[in-house]
Amino acid sequence: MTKTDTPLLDELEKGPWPSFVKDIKMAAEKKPETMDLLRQLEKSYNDKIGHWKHGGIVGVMGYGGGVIGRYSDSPDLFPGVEHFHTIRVNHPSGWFYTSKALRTVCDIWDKHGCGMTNMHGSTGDIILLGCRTEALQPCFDDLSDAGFDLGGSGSALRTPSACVGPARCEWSCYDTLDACNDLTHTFQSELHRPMWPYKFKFKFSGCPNDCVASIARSDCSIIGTWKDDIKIDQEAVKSYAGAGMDVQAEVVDLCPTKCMSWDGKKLSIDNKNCTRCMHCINLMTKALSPGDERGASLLVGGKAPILEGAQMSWVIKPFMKMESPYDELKEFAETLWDWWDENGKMRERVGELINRVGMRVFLREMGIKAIPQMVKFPRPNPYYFWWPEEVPQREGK
Amino acid sequence: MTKTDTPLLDELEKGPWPSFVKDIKMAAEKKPETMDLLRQLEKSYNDKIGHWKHGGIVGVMGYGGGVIGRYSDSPDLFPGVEHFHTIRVNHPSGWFYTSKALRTVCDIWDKHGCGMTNMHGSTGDIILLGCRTEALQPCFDDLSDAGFDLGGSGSALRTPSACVGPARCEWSCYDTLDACNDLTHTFQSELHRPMWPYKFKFKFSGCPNDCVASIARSDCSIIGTWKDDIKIDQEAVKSYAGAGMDVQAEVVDLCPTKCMSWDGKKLSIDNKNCTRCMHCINLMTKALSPGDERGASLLVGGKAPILEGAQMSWVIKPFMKMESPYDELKEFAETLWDWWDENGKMRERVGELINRVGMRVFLREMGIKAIPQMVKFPRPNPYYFWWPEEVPQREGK
Amino acid sequence: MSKTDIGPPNFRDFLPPVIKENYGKWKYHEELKPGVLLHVSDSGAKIWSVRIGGARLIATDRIREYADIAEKYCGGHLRFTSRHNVEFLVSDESQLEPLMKDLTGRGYPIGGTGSGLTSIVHTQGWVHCHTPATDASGVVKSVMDDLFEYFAEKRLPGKTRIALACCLNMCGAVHCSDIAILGIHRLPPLVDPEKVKKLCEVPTVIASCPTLAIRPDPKTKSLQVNDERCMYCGNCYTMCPAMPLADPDGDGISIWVGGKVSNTRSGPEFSKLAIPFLPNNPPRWPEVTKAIRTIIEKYAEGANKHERIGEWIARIGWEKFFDLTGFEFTDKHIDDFTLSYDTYRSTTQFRY
Amino acid sequence: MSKTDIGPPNFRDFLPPVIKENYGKWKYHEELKPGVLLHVSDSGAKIWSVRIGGARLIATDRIREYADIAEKYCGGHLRFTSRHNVEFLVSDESQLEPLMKDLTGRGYPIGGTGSGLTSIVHTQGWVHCHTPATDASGVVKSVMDDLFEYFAEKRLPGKTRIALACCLNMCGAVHCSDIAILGIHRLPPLVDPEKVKKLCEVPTVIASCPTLAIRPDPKTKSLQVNDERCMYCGNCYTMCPAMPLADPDGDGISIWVGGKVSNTRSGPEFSKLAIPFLPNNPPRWPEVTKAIRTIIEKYAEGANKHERIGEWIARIGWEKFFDLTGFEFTDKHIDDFTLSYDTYRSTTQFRY
Ligand code: SRM
Ligand code: SRM
Ligand code: SRM
Ligand code: SRM
Ligand code: SF4
Ligand code: SF4
Ligand code: SF4
Ligand code: SF4
Ligand code: SF4
Ligand code: SF4
Ligand code: SF4
Ligand code: SF4
Repeated sequence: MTKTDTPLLDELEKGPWPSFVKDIKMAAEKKPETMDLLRQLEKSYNDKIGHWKHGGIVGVMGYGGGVIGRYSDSPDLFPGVEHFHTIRVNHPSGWFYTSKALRTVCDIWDKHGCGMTNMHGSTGDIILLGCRTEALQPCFDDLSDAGFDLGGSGSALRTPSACVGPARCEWSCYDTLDACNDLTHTFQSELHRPMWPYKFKFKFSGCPNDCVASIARSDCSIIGTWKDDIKIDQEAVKSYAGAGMDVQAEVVDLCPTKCMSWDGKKLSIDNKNCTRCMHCINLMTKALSPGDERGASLLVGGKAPILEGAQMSWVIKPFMKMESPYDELKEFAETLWDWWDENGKMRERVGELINRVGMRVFLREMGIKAIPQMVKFPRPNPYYFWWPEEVPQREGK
Repeated sequence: MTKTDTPLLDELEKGPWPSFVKDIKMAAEKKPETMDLLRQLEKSYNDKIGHWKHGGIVGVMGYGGGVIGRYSDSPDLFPGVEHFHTIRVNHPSGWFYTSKALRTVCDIWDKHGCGMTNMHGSTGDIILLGCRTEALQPCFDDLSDAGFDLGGSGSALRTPSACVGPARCEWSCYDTLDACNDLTHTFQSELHRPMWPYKFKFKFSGCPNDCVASIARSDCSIIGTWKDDIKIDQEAVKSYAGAGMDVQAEVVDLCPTKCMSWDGKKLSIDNKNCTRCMHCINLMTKALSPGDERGASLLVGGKAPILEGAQMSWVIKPFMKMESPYDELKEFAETLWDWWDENGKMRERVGELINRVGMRVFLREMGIKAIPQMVKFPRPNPYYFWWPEEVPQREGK
Repeated sequence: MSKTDIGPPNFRDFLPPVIKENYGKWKYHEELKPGVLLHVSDSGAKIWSVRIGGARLIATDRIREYADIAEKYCGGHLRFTSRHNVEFLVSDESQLEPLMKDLTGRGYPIGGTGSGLTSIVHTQGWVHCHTPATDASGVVKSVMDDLFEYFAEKRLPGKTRIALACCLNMCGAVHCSDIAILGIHRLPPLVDPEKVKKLCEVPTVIASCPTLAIRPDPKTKSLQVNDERCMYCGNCYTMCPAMPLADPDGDGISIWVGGKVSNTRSGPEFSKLAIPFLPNNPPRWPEVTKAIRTIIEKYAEGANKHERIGEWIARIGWEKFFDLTGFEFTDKHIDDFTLSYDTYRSTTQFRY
Repeated sequence: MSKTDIGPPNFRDFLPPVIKENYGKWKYHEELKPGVLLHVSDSGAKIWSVRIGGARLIATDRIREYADIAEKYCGGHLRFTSRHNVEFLVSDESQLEPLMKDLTGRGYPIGGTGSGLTSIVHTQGWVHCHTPATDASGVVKSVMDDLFEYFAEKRLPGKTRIALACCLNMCGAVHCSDIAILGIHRLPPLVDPEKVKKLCEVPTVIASCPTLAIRPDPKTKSLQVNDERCMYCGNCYTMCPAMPLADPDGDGISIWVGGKVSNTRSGPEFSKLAIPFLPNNPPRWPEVTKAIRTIIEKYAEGANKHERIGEWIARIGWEKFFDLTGFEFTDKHIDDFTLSYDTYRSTTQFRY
C-alpha cells in the first residue's frame, strides 16, 4: 500500500490532535489486511456514504450478545474487512488498568483480530473492532481465560459503568465502583442473554455532578447525594476569599436556590433549601463538602431519542442508602424488569413504558408512594384517573 | 313561596359578600316563576346533582347562534323554568355603560325573560338568563331596536373583548376598545353564523399585563407592546425612592432579565435586553412608561383543556402596528380562518390544528417566516422534516 | 323583524366626558385605598374609579340600583371589569366620599384592586348548565364570605386571582389562575344504548374522547366505554346526552394553584393540581373554603413582596408547598397526559 | 470451552497503592494546570493525574505505548475517563515533570480538565456502522485540530462538552451536550419491496416508525412510506435492511447547543437545534469546524464565569444567540414532535 491510496484520509494525519489514521496504519503494519479498513473508509470519504452491510447475527457459545456482526458491502474490493465484527469486552469499573492487563488484552486481540480498538465504547466497554466470524470463539476463550468477559448488546442489560468515585474523588457519596462491579457480577445472565423488550442501562455517579452522564444515558441512574448539612470549614472559605475568589458573585449569587449568604467572614447555608446542586462545593472543594448522611438518588427512564424521543431519568427514590450488597437497588431493578418484561412492547425502553401507562400505574406496580420530589411541578391538566376503590361506585354497576 | 322552601340556599343570604340568592328572590318579586329557579337549585343542593337537560337547539331568525337552549329535567316540579334559555348580548367594548343603556336592557329583559342576568358572562357578553322559547324572537327584536345585538355561540366567532385600555389606563399601547369594536363590527357574519370547525375567540389587551387574560382565553391574543426604549423620568424615580420604595429590591432585583441598574441616583435600563414584562413600569407608573413606538404582539392558540389539553397563545408576530382599520390583523384572521376551515377537524381549535400539523406547515400556509421569537427554545429532538425542494431528490424518484 | 348584524353599541357613546377628553392621555394612577383608583392625565384631569364586588348572577333590579347610584354620583357613568366587578366612574372629586359612604351603606364591598383578592371569575354550575360537577355561585359566595377581609382590607404579597369552573370545559378559564376551583366527575359515563342510537352521532362521540376510551359496541350498535381509560372529562357527554357522568358522590371539587396570566416577571403559567378531590358539601362547601384559606394564609406568610402564588411556590419548591399546606401528594398529582414527560423531575435537585 | 459469566475483572486489582490506601478518603483536589490534577487525602497522601487526549479509535500498539509510559512513571497504573481520555496516575511527585515532558515529546496533548474543552464523545461513523449519516472519527479529528488551543491552554467560561453521533440512534448520547454534532439523513428510505418480503417483519417495521409514516402495501405485500410524514430517523432501517436512507447529498450534519448533564446550578438540559444541516465535506468538514468555532468564540466572549453554553444562552435569549452567531433560524427549529407545545413562546417576553 502506498500513501496515494488514501489521499483524503492522509490529510487527517496532519494537525495537532492524535490521528486515528495513524493508528490504522500502525495496526496495518502488523496486520496488512487492516489497511482495507482505511481503503474502504477512503471510499466512503469519496462517496459520502458508508460501506458496511446491515447487521448480521454472530456470537459466541452460551451468549446471546456481546458481539456486533459487521460485513463489508464490497468484500471484493476490501477482502480484509469482509467480516469485521465487534467484540464488546466489559471494562473494569472506573476504567482502571494496570499496564499488564492492557497488554494482555492487546496480545489476545492481535492474535485474533485486526488490531484496532476503541478505548472505550460509549457505553463503556473495551471495543475490539474487526474480527472474522471464525475467530470470535477463540478470541472469547482467550479473553475469558485471562479474566475478561464480554459486555452487553441487544435487548439485554448493558455494561454498567461508574465514575471514578471514591478511588479519586473527594465528593463520592457512595462507592460507585463497588456498586457497579457488584451489580455487573450479580446480573451476568441478564447481561449476556437478551430477553427483555429492549436494552437496559445502569450508570453510577458518585455525586450530582454526574460524571458518567447517567441521567442522560441510562435507564437507571444512581446518583450520589446526601441528607444532612453541607460541611463548611469557615477558615478555608476565608482562604478562598483571600486568594481572590469573589465568594458573593461566584458562589452565593449562582446558587440556584439562593440559600447561601456571605458577609465577608462567614458563609451560611440554609440547608433545608439547598438542593445539593454541587456548585458551591465544586468551587470551594477545600472548604465545603457533602454531608455525612450519604447515599444516592435513584432515577429512572433516561435514553436517546429512538423511539418516542429522548428522555432524561427522573427521580423515583430521592434517597437510598447505598451499602453492599445493595439489596434495595437490586430488588428494585428486579421488580422493574419483571414489570417491564410483562408490559413492555418490543423495543420499548422502560422509560417509554412508564410514560405510556403513566407514573400512577408504574408506582402502584412497584409499590412506591407518589411524592412531590418525583416531579418538577404537579400536573397542569385535569385529565386524571381514579382507582375504582377510591370512588363509591354506582349502584348496579 | 315561604322561606322554608329553600333552607340550604337561604343560608347563602348570610355573610358579607353580595348574595345571588337575594337577587333571585329579588327577581322573583316581579316574576314569581323565577322562584322555581331557586327551588330547582335547592333540589340540586340536596341531590348534589344538576337538574338541567342536555342542550337543545333554539334561536332567532337569521342567526345560527347567540342563544343557548336550556330545559329543566323536572318541569312538573319547576314549571317556571321549563324553558330557561340564555340570550347572549354583545357588550360594548370595555364594558362601559350609561345608566340609561343599562335600564334599557333591564326593561327589555323584564318584559321577555325571568329578570336574572350575569353581568357579565365569562367571554364578556351580557347574559340574559332564562327565557322561554316563544319569547326569544320578540326579545331579540326589542334588543335590536334598542341598538343591541347578540353575542357569539357555537362554532363561530365569539364575542371579542378588550381591556379598558386608553379609556382609563396609562399603559395602553394601542386602542384596544376601538380595535375590539371595529373587529366585532367587521366580522358580524362570522359571529352570528357558526360555520367553522369550532369556536374562535379574540381578546385585546393594551399591554403585557393582559387584563383580559387574552393569552389564556383566546385563540387570537392581541397584546400591546412597544419597540423602543422605556421612558424614564429620573426625578420621579427618586421620588419613589424618597417615599420609601426599595428600588433595588423591589424593582431592579425582580427584573426577569436583570437588565436594570440603580445607583441610588439614576435608574438605567439596557433596553435591548428588556423583554417588556411591565414589572418596573407597574411599580413606578409615575416614573416609567412604555416607549413611543407602540403596537401589539400577535399570539395564537390559547384555549381551555377540551380536547387536547389547555394551551396558552404563543407569539406569531412579535410586533404589529395597530392602527385603524387594522388591515394587517384582519387579513391575518381571514387567512387563518380559511386555512383552519379547510384543514381543521370538527371541534378542533385552531391552536390544536397548528399543533397537529406543526408550526412549519402553518407558517408556510400563512406565508410567515419562522423567527426565534416564536419559541422559548429551539427543538430538542431531531425529528424534523425537509420540504422536497430543499433537498436534492434521488434520481428516478 | 328587526335588524340583524348591527353589532354592539359603540362604546364611545357610553364614555364619560372626562374620558372622552383624556382618551389615551392618562399619565399615571394611584390606588387611594383598596377599591379606589385615581387616574391622572397629562392635562392634569382626574378620574376616580370606585370598584365594588358583586354576585355576577344578579337581578335586573340590582342593575337598576347600580344605575341609580351612577346617576347620583357619576353622571350616570359606570363600567364592569373583566372580572365582573362594577366600577363607578367619578369625575367630580366631591362625589367620591358620598359615593363610598352610600355604597357601604347599601352593603356593597369596595375593594378588589391592587395586591389583594378580587372577585372570583366563575360560571353557571347547577344554576344553569347541563354538565356541571358542582355549583358555581354557591361555592363562590362561600369562599368570598370566608376571605372577605382580603377583598377590601388585608393586602397580600401580590395580585391573587381565584377562578371557578364547574366542569372540565373550564368556562371560567381557570387554567391560569392563582387558585382555581374546578368541578370534576370521578365516574365514567353511564351509557344508555337506546338513547345513544337515537340521539348521538357515534363517530363524533368516539372522536371526542381525549384518551380514546370509547369504541363502538357492535352488539348494541351503541357505544362502549373502557372504564380504565376514562378520566371523566365529560367531553363525550357534551356530544351525546346519552352518556351522563354526574353523580352525587362521584362529583366534587379539585383545587389548583400557581397559575398566572400576566407577562410580568415570570410570565404566564398554568395552574397546577393541589387537591384532587373535595366533596360537594352545600350550601357552604367548608372543605373548599378551608383549603383555600390555607393556601392564602401560607402564601401571605411566606411570599416575598410582589410574588404571585406561583412565583412563591417556584421559589420554595413544590415539596415545601405540600409540607406547608399539609395537602396530601398523590399519584394523581403526577401528570400522565400528553406532555407529562416535561413535568418529571429529571434532575437530582429537590428538597427533602 | 472457557468459562462464561465471569464478569469483568475486579477493579481493585488494578488500583495503585496510594488509591487503595486512601480509597474514599480524598479531601480536595487542585487543577495544577490544564490536564494535571492533584488529589490530596485526609492523611495528606497525594496522587497526580495527568490527562491526555487521544483518538479513541486506536491500535493495540498505541495501547502498548500507554502501558510503556505508565510503567515508566506510574508503576504501571493508568485509567481511562468517561470521555475516553487517558489518565496517568502518578504517586511519586518526582515523576510528574518527566512524565509530562515525555508525553509532550511523543505528541500527546495534555489537557481536558476544568473549564475548557475535553475530548469529543463519539461513535463509529463510516468506520464501522451500518446506519451512519456521516463519519465520526474524521469529524472529531477535524474539530479537535481546529479547537486544539482550548484543550490544553485557553480556558472557557465553563466546562464545554462536545459530542458526536453519526445517526439518530445517538450512541454518543449527544442529546445533552454543550455542543452536539449529529449526522442526519434528509431523504426517506428507499424501499426495496423484494428484499422487504425476504428480510423484514412487516408489523415490526411499521411499529418502529415514530411518526406512523409506514403502512403495508397490499399490492406488493411489502411496505409503503408516506414521504410527507417521514422525518428520516432511520429507525425503520434499523429493523429492516431493505429500507436504506443513506445518500451522498441527503446526508450531512446538524449542530445542537446548550445541553448539559450535571445537576449544577441550572440542572440537566437537552441540546437544542442550532443548525439543521451542513454538508458532508470530507476529509475536514470545514463548514462544521467553522460553525463550532463560531459558537465557542461567541460563548467565550459573552458568557459569565462558570456559565455553561446553555446557561449563557438562557440568559441572553435564543433570539440573541441566532443574531450573534449569524445562524439562520428556520421552520425546522420549531419543534413539531410530541412535546412541541411546551417549546412555543407563550408569553410576550422576547427581545427584538
Ligand atoms: C379593570 C381591569 C381591566 C378591565 O378592562 O376590566 C384592570 C385594570 C387594571 N389593571 Fe389589571 N385589570 C383587570 C384585570 C386584570 C387581569 C385579568 C384577570 O385577573 O382575569 C390580569 C391578569 C391576572 C393574572 O396575571 O392572572 C391583570 C393583571 C394586571 C397586572 C399584573 C399583575 C402581576 O404582577 O402579575 C397589573 C400591574 C399591577 O397591578 O401592578 C395590572 C394593573 C392594572 C391597572 C393598575 C392598570 C392601570 O394603570 O389602570 C388597573 C387597575 C388595577 C387594579 O385592579 O388594581 N393588571 N389585570 C381588570 C380588573 C379586574 C377586577 O375587577 O379585578
Ligand atoms: C356562559 C358561559 C359561562 C359563564 O357563566 O360565564 C359559558 C357557558 C357554557 N359553555 Fe363555555 N361558557 C362561557 C365562556 C367560556 C370560556 C371563557 C372565555 O371565553 O374566556 C371558555 C374557556 C376559553 C376557551 O374558549 O377555551 C369556555 C369553554 C367552553 C368549552 C370548552 C372549549 C374548548 O375548546 O376548550 C365548552 C365545550 C364546548 O364548546 O363544547 C363550553 C361550553 C359551554 C356551554 C355552552 C355548555 C355546552 O357544553 O354546550 C355552556 C352553556 C351554559 C349555560 O347553560 O348557560 N365552554 N367557555 C361563558 C360564556 C358567556 C359569554 O358569552 O360571555
Ligand atoms: C475523570 C472524570 C470521571 C471519570 O470517572 O472518568 C471526571 C472527573 C472529575 N470531574 Fe467530572 N469527570 C468526568 C466527566 C464528567 C461529565 C461527563 C461527560 O462530560 O460526559 C460531566 C457532566 C458534563 C455535563 O454536565 O455535560 C462532568 C461534570 C463535572 C462537573 C460539573 C460541571 C458544571 O459546572 O456543570 C464538575 C465540577 C467542576 O468541574 O467544578 C466535575 C468535577 C470533576 C472533578 C473535579 C471531581 C474531583 O474532585 O475529582 C474531576 C476532575 C475534573 C476535571 O476534568 O477537571 N465534573 N464530569 C470524567 C472526565 C471526562 C474527561 O475526560 O473529560
Ligand atoms: C459501539 C457504540 C458506539 C461507539 O462507537 O461507542 C454503539 C454502536 C451501535 N449502537 Fe448504540 N452504541 C453505543 C452506545 C450507545 C449509547 C451511549 C451509552 O450507552 O451511553 C446510546 C444512547 C443511550 C441509550 O441507550 O439510549 C446508544 C443508542 C443506540 C440506539 C438507540 C436506542 C434508544 O433506545 O434510543 C440504537 C438502535 C437500536 O438499539 O436499535 C443503537 C444501536 C447501535 C448499533 C448496534 C447499530 C444498530 O442499529 O444495530 C451500533 C453498532 C455499531 C458498530 O457496528 O460497531 N445504539 N448506543 C456504543 C457501545 C459501545 C460500548 O458497548 O461501550
Ligand atoms: S460524579 Fe461526583 S463523585 Fe463521581 S467523579 Fe464526578 S464529581 Fe466525583
Ligand atoms: S449545593 Fe447548590 S443549592 Fe446547595 S448551597 Fe451549594 S450552590 Fe446552593
Ligand atoms: S392590559 Fe395593560 S393597558 Fe390594558 S388595562 Fe391592563 S394594564 Fe392597562
Ligand atoms: S419591563 Fe420588565 S424586563 Fe423590562 S426593564 Fe422593566 S422589569 Fe426589566
Ligand atoms: S364550566 Fe362546564 S358546567 Fe360550568 S358553565 Fe361551563 S360548560 Fe357548563
Ligand atoms: S368522560 Fe371523557 S375520557 Fe371518559 S369516555 Fe367520555 S370523553 Fe372519554
Ligand atoms: S450513532 Fe448510529 S451510525 Fe453511529 S454508531 Fe450509533 S447506530 Fe451506528
Ligand atoms: S425513516 Fe423514520 S420516519 Fe421515516 S419511515 Fe423510517 S421510521 Fe418512519
